[in-house]
Amino acid sequence: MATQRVFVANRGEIALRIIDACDRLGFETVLGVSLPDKESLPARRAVKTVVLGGPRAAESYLNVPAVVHAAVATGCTAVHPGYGFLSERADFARLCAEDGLVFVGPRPEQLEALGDKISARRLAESVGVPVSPGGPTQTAADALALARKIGFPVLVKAAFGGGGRGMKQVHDEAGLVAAWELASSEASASFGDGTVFIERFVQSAKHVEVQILGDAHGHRIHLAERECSLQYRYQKIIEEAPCVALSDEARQRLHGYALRIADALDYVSLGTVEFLVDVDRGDICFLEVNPRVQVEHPVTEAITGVDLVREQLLVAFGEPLRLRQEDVRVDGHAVELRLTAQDPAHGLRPSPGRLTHWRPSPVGGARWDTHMYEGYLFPPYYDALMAKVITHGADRQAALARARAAIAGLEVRGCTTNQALLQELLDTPEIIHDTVTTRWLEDRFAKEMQL
Amino acid sequence: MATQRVFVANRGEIALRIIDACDRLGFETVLGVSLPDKESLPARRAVKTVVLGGPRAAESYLNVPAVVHAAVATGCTAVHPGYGFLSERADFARLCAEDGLVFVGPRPEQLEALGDKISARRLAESVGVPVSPGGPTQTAADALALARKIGFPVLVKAAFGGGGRGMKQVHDEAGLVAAWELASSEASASFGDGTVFIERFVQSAKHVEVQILGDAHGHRIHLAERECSLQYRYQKIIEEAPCVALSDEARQRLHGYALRIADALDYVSLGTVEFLVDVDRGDICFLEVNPRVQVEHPVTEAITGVDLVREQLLVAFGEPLRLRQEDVRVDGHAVELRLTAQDPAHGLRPSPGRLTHWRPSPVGGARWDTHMYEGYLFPPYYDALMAKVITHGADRQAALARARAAIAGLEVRGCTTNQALLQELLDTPEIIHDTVTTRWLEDRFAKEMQL
Amino acid sequence: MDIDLEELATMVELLKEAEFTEFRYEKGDMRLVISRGAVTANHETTPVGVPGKPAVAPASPLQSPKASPVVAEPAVHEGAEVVQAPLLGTFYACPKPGEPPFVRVGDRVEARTVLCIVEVMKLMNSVEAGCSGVIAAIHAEDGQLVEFGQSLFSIIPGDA
Amino acid sequence: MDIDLEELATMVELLKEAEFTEFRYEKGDMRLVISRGAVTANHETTPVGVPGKPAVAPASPLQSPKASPVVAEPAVHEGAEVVQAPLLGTFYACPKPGEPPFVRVGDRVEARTVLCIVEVMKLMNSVEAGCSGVIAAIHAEDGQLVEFGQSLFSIIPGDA
Repeated sequence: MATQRVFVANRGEIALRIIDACDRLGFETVLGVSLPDKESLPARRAVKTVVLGGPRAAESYLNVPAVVHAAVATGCTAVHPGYGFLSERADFARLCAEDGLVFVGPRPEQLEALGDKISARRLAESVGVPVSPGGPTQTAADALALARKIGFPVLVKAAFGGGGRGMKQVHDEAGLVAAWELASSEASASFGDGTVFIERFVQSAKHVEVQILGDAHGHRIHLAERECSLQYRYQKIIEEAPCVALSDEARQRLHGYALRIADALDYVSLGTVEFLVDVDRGDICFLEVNPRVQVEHPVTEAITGVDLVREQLLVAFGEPLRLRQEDVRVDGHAVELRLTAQDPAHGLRPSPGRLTHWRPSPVGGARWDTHMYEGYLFPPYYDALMAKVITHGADRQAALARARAAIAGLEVRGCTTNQALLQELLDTPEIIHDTVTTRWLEDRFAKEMQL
Repeated sequence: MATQRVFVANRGEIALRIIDACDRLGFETVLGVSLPDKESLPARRAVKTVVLGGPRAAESYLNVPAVVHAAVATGCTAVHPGYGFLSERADFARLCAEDGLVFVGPRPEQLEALGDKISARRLAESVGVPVSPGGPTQTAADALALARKIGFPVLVKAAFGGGGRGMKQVHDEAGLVAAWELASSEASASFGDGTVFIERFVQSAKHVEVQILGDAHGHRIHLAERECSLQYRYQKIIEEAPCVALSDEARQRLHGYALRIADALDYVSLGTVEFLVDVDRGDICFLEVNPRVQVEHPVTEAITGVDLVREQLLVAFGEPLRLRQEDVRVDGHAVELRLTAQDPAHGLRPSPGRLTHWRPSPVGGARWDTHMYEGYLFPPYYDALMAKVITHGADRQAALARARAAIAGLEVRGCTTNQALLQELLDTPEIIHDTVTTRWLEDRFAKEMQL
Repeated sequence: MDIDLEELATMVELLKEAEFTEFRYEKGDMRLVISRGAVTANHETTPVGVPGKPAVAPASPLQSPKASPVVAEPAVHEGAEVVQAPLLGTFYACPKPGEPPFVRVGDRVEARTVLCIVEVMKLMNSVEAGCSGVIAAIHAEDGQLVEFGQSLFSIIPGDA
Repeated sequence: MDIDLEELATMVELLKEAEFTEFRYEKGDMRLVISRGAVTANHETTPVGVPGKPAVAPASPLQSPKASPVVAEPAVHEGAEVVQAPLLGTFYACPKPGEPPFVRVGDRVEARTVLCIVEVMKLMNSVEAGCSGVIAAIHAEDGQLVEFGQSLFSIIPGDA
């Protein structure tokens, strides 16, 4: 392959991960950073670094003209958006294409098809993948009627703009109307569309997602599933692979659903199909597709041995997938802990600052994906992720045991972190016995507050 | 600590390892390279790179004036010599000190005390650590007399200049005289001293070494032992930690011996005390001390969770050791495979070349220390080490199983490597059952040649 | 500009008499070059700091594009106001290709004087001086990428 | 530099008397270039930013100290022989501090002419031209670290 020069349009640990993947493929890298990120480790590792704009993401990491201009001006052949920021923006992908830059991700039309909950659900339904009861509503009255049909409590959220952002849970009709009005006005303000989505609030379900990978030559495979039920306000804290709570039958079905959606899109690049699984009732319903590399991708790498970021780069440059479905084997179990600069004693509020001491322990079998270094000034402008600690074991208990050792061996000073919370969680029966569902942690915190 | 700027006087994977350790401590790095190494990955990762000289090590990595001059001229505060090259040169360490550079290693007088086999043995004996029967000889006649006393076969080597270099095994008096003359002339040529060392050739012993670490404040600890019996012509191929063949009693004794030697030297920095252990007879005899970071240090990191290179840097800058002996715990078992650009089909002859394909598999629990990247031109001037693959498991079999998966998952093209040999070795009963001694592989190859 | 005019006058007087095609005078950091006849090609490459002059690099400390991306900070002009790029883009010193630049070193500028254009994705953004004074240095090169916050001009403030 | 226009005027007066095609005056970071007759475009683009002229950096492509350590390769002079550093060390352009340099741009040199000294650990190594010709460019800076193989001089070969 001709030498490529990849513009990395992201920051933090994922920027480091992408730069290393490029280094190992013999690709050059140019990193676009915000002013405060000039002193970051990715800025050191990239062959070249360019300051896109000021601290606020809108001026830098979300500054589409600056990113594209910088990529072209530095002679890059491709742009890797990482996760978050511009990674799911069809307009950005299209602009890259217009300027002759390979966008490392799916095609713009695929991003569009997956960009809003309505069309994504429609797609899933069209190929017989079950979705949660609910739908889009134009008026509070519609919403009320729909809610009565599917039954309270329900989730209320803007139809456009994915993730957990602005999602609200309501338990009665009064609450619904209020929430609907707010969501609708927010939605029309931010997305120019007041459509509000109503869906059943699943009381106790596991968040299970399937890793998919496709090339430009019609090959598509899945790389098994991950479980990410341990969340706090839709932010994942501990992820693992595979999901041991699934029956083989349910697992087969899940993988099948994911591939059906990938096929329907003729999906190219790396992606994740998210589902809610009611383990007791065996119900599965489609949530959404994340058309990008996922924060928790390393747990899948650990159990399959597939370098997902490398494969994502290669298929973006048109290489056919060397992997076939039958080559994908799952070995053991992997766990990822998200160490964040958040204070568990105060509702996980962010606590940026200067890292005066950063001494992770290189215990065997633990992988640290992190951009931390001693003396680093953890900036207040972006998300709180400091490090991902990935451990692997023959089985789930072995992986958890390694995770305990790895997090216990970390010495960090200068920012308040969630280290203690992670340690506590790893010793919690619900987690040891894998009974956690997506609401568990919030309920637990709620209880603690009441004490 | 004030920001340090460390001159990295080495290459390959260990240069990368040192640069990363410095990055994580917030230290700046300057890398001194040979001309062909300008395009190496360490050269990309260092904050600054300086070309010391031409391809031959004598012009670059062994070029003392160039290294010291470059370190001073680039404003470095310290020099890390890695392993090999200048790492054991007392004259170099002294020159660094004179020019105000911290030498990341023991003090010059300690390097001198350990630099030649005679004084090292004397030191060991002085603190009651057993050494192998043998000693220095000035004439072939002395040698003959000594050999008769200790019995054939014996090992013949120059007294100065450590490692396996120029070591010869002789089985009879005729062979001894010839070997002695050669060794002596070589020795006086290279070291200006014709003294030749004669010692008993141990037929079946394990190579076991103890990791020691000391600070400038009189704290000294050991970090358990490693076994490196699987060697070919004194080049280690597979290393592991701990050494499961040792009885607890023998292990205690071994660690005690190592600390005794460390104490006798008031040893500062990282070091390895090497022993030959006759497992059946329970005999232990001292071989030598390697006063530097060892190639196989990661297996010790995996079982103890201690970042040895980080600790080595910190004690070099005068920080007291935070670790106490009681903090050092051994968890599970770790194995390291040395992937080299050597052709097993032709007596492991070097086979440098352009890496057209480099696709390691990120299987869980495997650590890759490597400077390889796709398109890298593997140079013919230096040693053949391409990568170290370190795996960890709850026990030895689990670690070996991971190692098999990791090496099997590697796709490499462009150089002939010893990958197939490593895979074969991992499936060999002698290795699975840990009966290997230091001569085993050579004998095995010898047999194969005869077939 | 502390030129000793008397000294210079004397020198010029003397030089009138002397027959030469090139006269160079160096003293400490002072340097004088006077040529007669055709300007030889190599004059472009003579003085310290001609564009692309590589030997400058080792002079700077550990300033890789990493440590401070793309540019090392320019030599400080005491009391100079440094005009920085308000956004990332392509630096244009001239209104149109071929035309003379907006400003040259030594030019007097007012706060509203346009110094250059920074273009990002076909959008032209003109950059104004922001203060009145004299251009002491131009730190960016025509047609090159400038980063957000990169130093473009140094201006010695002061009114005419 | 703060231009004193009066001073400048006086100077220009004086220079009227002098006969020259090019007049260069440098002191510290100040630099004056006055030319008569054809002015090479180069003068516009050679601003005051003398030492460490930073705007150069963005011009170079992906040339970090990594890609090519310490220095980018110098602007090529067609047909010029490039004299490289035979070893790493400190580059000295002059036999002794304060003395004039061994050679200047424009100087004619022979194969055995000493161009500079590269010092490593107090050992002085003189570097010879290796060919006869005219010095077209000097790529290293006095007193700075030069690497093994780094370009030091460009010589346009040719005999007198």
